[in-house]
Amino acid sequence: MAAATPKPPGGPAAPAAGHVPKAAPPSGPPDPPPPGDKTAPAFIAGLQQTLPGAVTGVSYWVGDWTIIVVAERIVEVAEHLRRAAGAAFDMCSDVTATDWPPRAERFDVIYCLYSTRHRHRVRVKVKVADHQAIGSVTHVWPAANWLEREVFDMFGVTFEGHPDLRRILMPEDWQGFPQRKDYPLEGPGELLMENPIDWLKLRQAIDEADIE
Amino acid sequence: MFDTDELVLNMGPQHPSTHGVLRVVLRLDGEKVVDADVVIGYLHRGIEKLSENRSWTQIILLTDRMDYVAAATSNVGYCETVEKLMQLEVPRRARYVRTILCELQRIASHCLWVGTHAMDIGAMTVFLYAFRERELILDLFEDFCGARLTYNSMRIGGLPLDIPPGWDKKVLEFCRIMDSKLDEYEALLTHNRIWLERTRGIGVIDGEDAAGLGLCGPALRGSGIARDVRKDEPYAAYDELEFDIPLGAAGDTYDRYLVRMEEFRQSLRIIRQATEGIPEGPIVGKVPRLIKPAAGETYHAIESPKGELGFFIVSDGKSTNPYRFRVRPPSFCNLQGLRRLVRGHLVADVVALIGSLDIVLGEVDR
Amino acid sequence: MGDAIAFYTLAAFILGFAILVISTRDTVHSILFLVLDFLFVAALYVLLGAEFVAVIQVLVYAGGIVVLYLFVVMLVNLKRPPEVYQDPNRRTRMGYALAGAVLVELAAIATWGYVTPPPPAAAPSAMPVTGNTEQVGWLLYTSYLIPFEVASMLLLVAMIGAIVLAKREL
Amino acid sequence: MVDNFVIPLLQIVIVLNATLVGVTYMVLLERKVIAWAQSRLGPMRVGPYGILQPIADVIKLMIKEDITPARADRWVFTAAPIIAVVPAFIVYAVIPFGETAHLFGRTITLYITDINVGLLYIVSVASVGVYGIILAGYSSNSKYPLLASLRASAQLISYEVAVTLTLVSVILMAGSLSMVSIVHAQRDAGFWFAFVQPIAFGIFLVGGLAETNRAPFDLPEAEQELTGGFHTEYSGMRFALFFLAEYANMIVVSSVATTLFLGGWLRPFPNVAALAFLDVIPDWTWFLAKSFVFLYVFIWVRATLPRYRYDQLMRLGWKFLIPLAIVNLVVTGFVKVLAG
Repeated sequence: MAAATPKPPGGPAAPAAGHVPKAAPPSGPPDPPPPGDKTAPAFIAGLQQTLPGAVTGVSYWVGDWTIIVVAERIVEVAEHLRRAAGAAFDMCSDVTATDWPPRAERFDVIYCLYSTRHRHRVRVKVKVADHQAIGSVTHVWPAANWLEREVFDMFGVTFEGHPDLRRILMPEDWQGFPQRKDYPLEGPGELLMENPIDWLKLRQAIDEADIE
Repeated sequence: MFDTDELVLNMGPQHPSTHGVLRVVLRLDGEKVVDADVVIGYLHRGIEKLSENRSWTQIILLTDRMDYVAAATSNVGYCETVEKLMQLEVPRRARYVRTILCELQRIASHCLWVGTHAMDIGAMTVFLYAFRERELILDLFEDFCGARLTYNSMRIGGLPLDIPPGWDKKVLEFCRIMDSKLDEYEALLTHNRIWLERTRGIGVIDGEDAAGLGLCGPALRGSGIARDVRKDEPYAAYDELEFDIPLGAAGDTYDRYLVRMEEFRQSLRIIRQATEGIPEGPIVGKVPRLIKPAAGETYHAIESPKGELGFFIVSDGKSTNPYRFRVRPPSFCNLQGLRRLVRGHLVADVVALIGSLDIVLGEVDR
Repeated sequence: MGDAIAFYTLAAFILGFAILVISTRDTVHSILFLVLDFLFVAALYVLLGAEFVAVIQVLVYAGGIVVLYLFVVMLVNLKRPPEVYQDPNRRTRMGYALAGAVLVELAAIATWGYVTPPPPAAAPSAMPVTGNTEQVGWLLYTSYLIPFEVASMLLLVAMIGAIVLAKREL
Repeated sequence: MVDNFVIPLLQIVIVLNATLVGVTYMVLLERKVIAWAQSRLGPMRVGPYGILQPIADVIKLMIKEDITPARADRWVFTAAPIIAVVPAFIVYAVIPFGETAHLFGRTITLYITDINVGLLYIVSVASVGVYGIILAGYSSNSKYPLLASLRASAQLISYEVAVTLTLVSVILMAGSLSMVSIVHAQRDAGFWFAFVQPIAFGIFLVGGLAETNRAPFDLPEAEQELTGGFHTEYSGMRFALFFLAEYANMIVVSSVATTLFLGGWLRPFPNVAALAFLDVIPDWTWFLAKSFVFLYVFIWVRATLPRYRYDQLMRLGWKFLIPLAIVNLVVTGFVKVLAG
C-alpha cells in the first residue's frame, strides 16, 4: 500500500511550485477493505453473484462503500445496478476520475450512484490505463453524458459508445489534459494570455530545437 | 426551390437571459427549437486543479467562487466533506448556525432565482422586489462574517466566529418580513394568467427521466421525486428540525416554480426552529492544528439551493493538500437537462427554461 | 394649372419608381420602391378628390399587401447569386409576345377613350348622400352590388384555400 | 394668408414640439411610475427629482456614436428609423385636442385639420409605420433583429385587424369618419362611447398595447429573448428615433382612445346641466387628462404583467379578439338598424 512508505511532505506545499513533482507521488488510493464488523449491502453480493468476476474488490471508508470493477465490464455492471431490484440505482450523481501516474493503470474512473427508491449510495471504481477506452454508461444514465465528457476533457479517458465525446470545459482545440498530475499548474496558457509575443518566441525556439 | 432552411441562432455567451456566460446554439424551424447545443466553459477557472495545489483550509475560499450566489452552502459542503474524511465531531451549536446560514442562503439564492426567472418571462417588478429582500439577507451575512458575497464563513470543524449578539433577533425579524413579501411575489405571479400560460406545460419531464438525466434539487422535486439530501442523508442539524419537502406533479416549469416558492416557506420554518433552538456550547470541535486527513477518499453531498452539491475528495495522507478535489456541481447536471427540455418549444421558452433550471455559471464551469 | 403641375409631377414620380421597381437588383429595395409608388398613387387620388380611395390605397396596398411581399422576400434566401434563379426553360419569346399584347390592348383602350366621349357618369346630385366616403358606399351597394359580392366571395374562397394549403395537418 | 398659411404652420410647429416634449417626459414618467411600483426612487440626480433627466438622455443619445454594422444594408438601415418615426408624427394632424380657442381676436381650431376620412387616415398611416420595424430587422443583417421583425410584422398586422374592427363599430355609432364629428356625436348622444361599446373599448385597449409593442405584448423588442429585438444593432440618434416613434405611438393610441371612447375634449356627462360649472376648465385640459390616464395604464401594465409568448399572442388576437370584435360589430349594426 502506498501509505506504508510515509514521507514528510516537506513543509507546507508551496503552491507556486505546484508543477514541481513531489517526491515519490502516491501510486494509488488505499481502498481499505471493509472492517470485520461491517457487512456489505445486499446489492453488492447480488452483483458478485450475477456477474462473477466483474468485481475485483469491495472497499469501505468513513461510511462509503466502493465497488472496484474490471474496466471491460463496467457497462454490464452499470446495467445490472440500474436494473436489479435490490440496487435500483436510478441516479448517476457523478462520474469523475483520479490520476495516479506511477501506476500502470493510471486512472481511476469513479461513478457515484444513488438510488431514489432505496435511498442508498455506492461508488463504482474502475482502473483504466492511458489510451485504454472504456465503455460509456450514457445509455444507462443519460446524466453521464456531460460527466463523461468532462472526464475525457480533463483526463483524456476515452469512452466508447459515447454519443458526443467532445471537450466540454476547455476550448475545442486545447492541447493536453489539465487534471492529469503531470499537467503543470502554471504554464504557457497564462504566458500566452499575458504576453503572446514572448510565448510565440518561446514556441519558435522549442520548434527549432525539435528540428535540430 | 421550396426547401426550407433551419436557422442557427447563437444565444450567448453574451445574452441578457443566459444568466452569465452560457452559450446555447439553437437550431430553429421558424421559432421552434429543433435542437440545442449547450456550450459551457467560458467561466472555467480550474478550481479543481487549483484546489489540488492549495492547503485544506485555503480551499474554503475557493468554494466561495463556485456558486457565488450561495457561497455559504459551498463552504458548508466542503467543510463537512473534510470533517467526514477526518471523522471530526462538530459541536451542536456550530451545526445549528450552519443550518441557519444554509437556509438563509437558500432564500437568498431563491430570491435571485425568482427575480431573474420572472424577469426572463417579462415580469420585471418581481425582480426588484426579490432583490430588496435579498439585500436583507446579505446584511445578515455581513453582520455574521463581514462579507456580502464571498463569505469564507466556515472552518473545518466548526465556525470561524460565534454569531454576533442580537443576530438571532435580526434573523427572526427577517423571517417575519419575508413571510409577507412572499405573498407579494405570489400575488404577482402564481395566479397570473400570462404567467400560467408561459410556464404550464413548458419543459415537461417525468420523474424517471429527470432522475436519469441527473436533474437534482427543485428541478427533480418538481417532477415528483422526493429526493432531498437534507432528508435522505441529513447533515448539519437537519435531522433535529422539522420541515416538509414540497413536490410537484406535472414536472413542468410551473411546478418547479411552485416547489421553489414553497421551499422559501419551508426554509423560513427551518430558520425559525433553528434560531430559537440554538444550543449553547463551543463553536469549533477538536481540530488538529495541521489538517491532514488520513489516506482515503470520500463523497459527501449536501442540498444546495440548486440541488445536490457533492464533493469527492481524495487524500493521500502525506501532503497538506487534497490529492484530488472534485465538485459535483448541481447546476452542471441540471444544465445538462436543458437540451432535452427545450426541444420542440419556442425561443421564448428557452429563456424560461434556463431560468427554471436555476443555474449559476460559476458553478457549472468552476 | 396648379393641378396640372401636381399631376404631371406625381405621374413622373410614379413612372420613375415603377421603372426602379423592375430594374433594381435588390429585391427588398424593389419592394420599397413599390411602396413609394403606391403612396404616390394615393397622392394622385387625393388630387382627384377621392380621399377615401387614397386612404384605402395606403391601408390595403402599402400597409397590408406589400408587407406580406416583404415578409416572403425576407424569408427567401437572397444571398444566393441570381444565376440560381435563372430558369433554363424560360420562354423569353412568349414573354415578349404577352407584353406586346398588353401594350396593344392599352393603346387600344387609350385610343378608344380619346375618340369616344366618356359616358355620362352617375351624377353626384342623383345620389341621396354627400361626401366622398358615403358616395363610394352608395355606389358599391347599389349599382355595383353584384360585382362587389362576387369579389368578396372570390376573396373568401382564396382565403380558405390559402389556409388549407398552409396548414396541411388541420 | 394668415388663415391659410401662418396659423396651420403655427399649429403644426406647436403640436410637433409639444409631442416631442411629451415623449421625452413620457419616458421620465414611465421610469418614475415603474420605480414607484417597484419601491425605488427612479432618476433623482439630474435636476430636482430628476426632472431634467429626459434632456440629459436626449443629449446623450444625440452625441453617442452612430454605428452601422459592416454587412448591413446601408440605405435601408438608415431609412428604417425615419420610416418608423414619420407616420408616428403625421398622425397628429387629425387629432382634435379641443374644439376652438379664442386668441388675439381670432377663433383658432385646436386641431390641425379635420378631414372626413380622419379615422381611416390614422389607421392607414399607422399601418405604414410597421415598415420601419420590418426593415430595421431585415437590414441589420443579424438574426435576433430578423426574428424580431418577423414577430413584429405578424403581430402588428394581426392586431390591426381587431383594432380596425372595433373602430368600425364606433363609426357606426357616430355615423362619420371625422374625428371631430365623432366627438360631436358623443356630445349629442349625451354619453361617451366607452359606455355603449365596452367590448370595443376593451379590445381597442388590448390591441393598442399590441400595436405599440408595449408589455405584455412587447415581443418584438423582448430584451430577455431577443436582446433588444429589431433595434439591437442600432445606436445613437437612430436608436433614439425608434424610441421616439414608440412613445409617440403610445400617445397617439391614448389620444385616439380618448377621442373615440371617452368623449375627447368633452367634460364628464356633457349633457348634465348641473355640471356646467366644470366648463370653466378649458376643453383641451380634459383631453390631456383623459389621455394621461391611458398612458398611466400603459405604464402600470408594463410594471405588473409578464410577457406573452409569440404563439399565445397570435392565438389571443386571431381566436379571441377578432371574433369578438366581429360579433360586437354585427350586434352594433343590428341595434343601430332596429333603433332606426
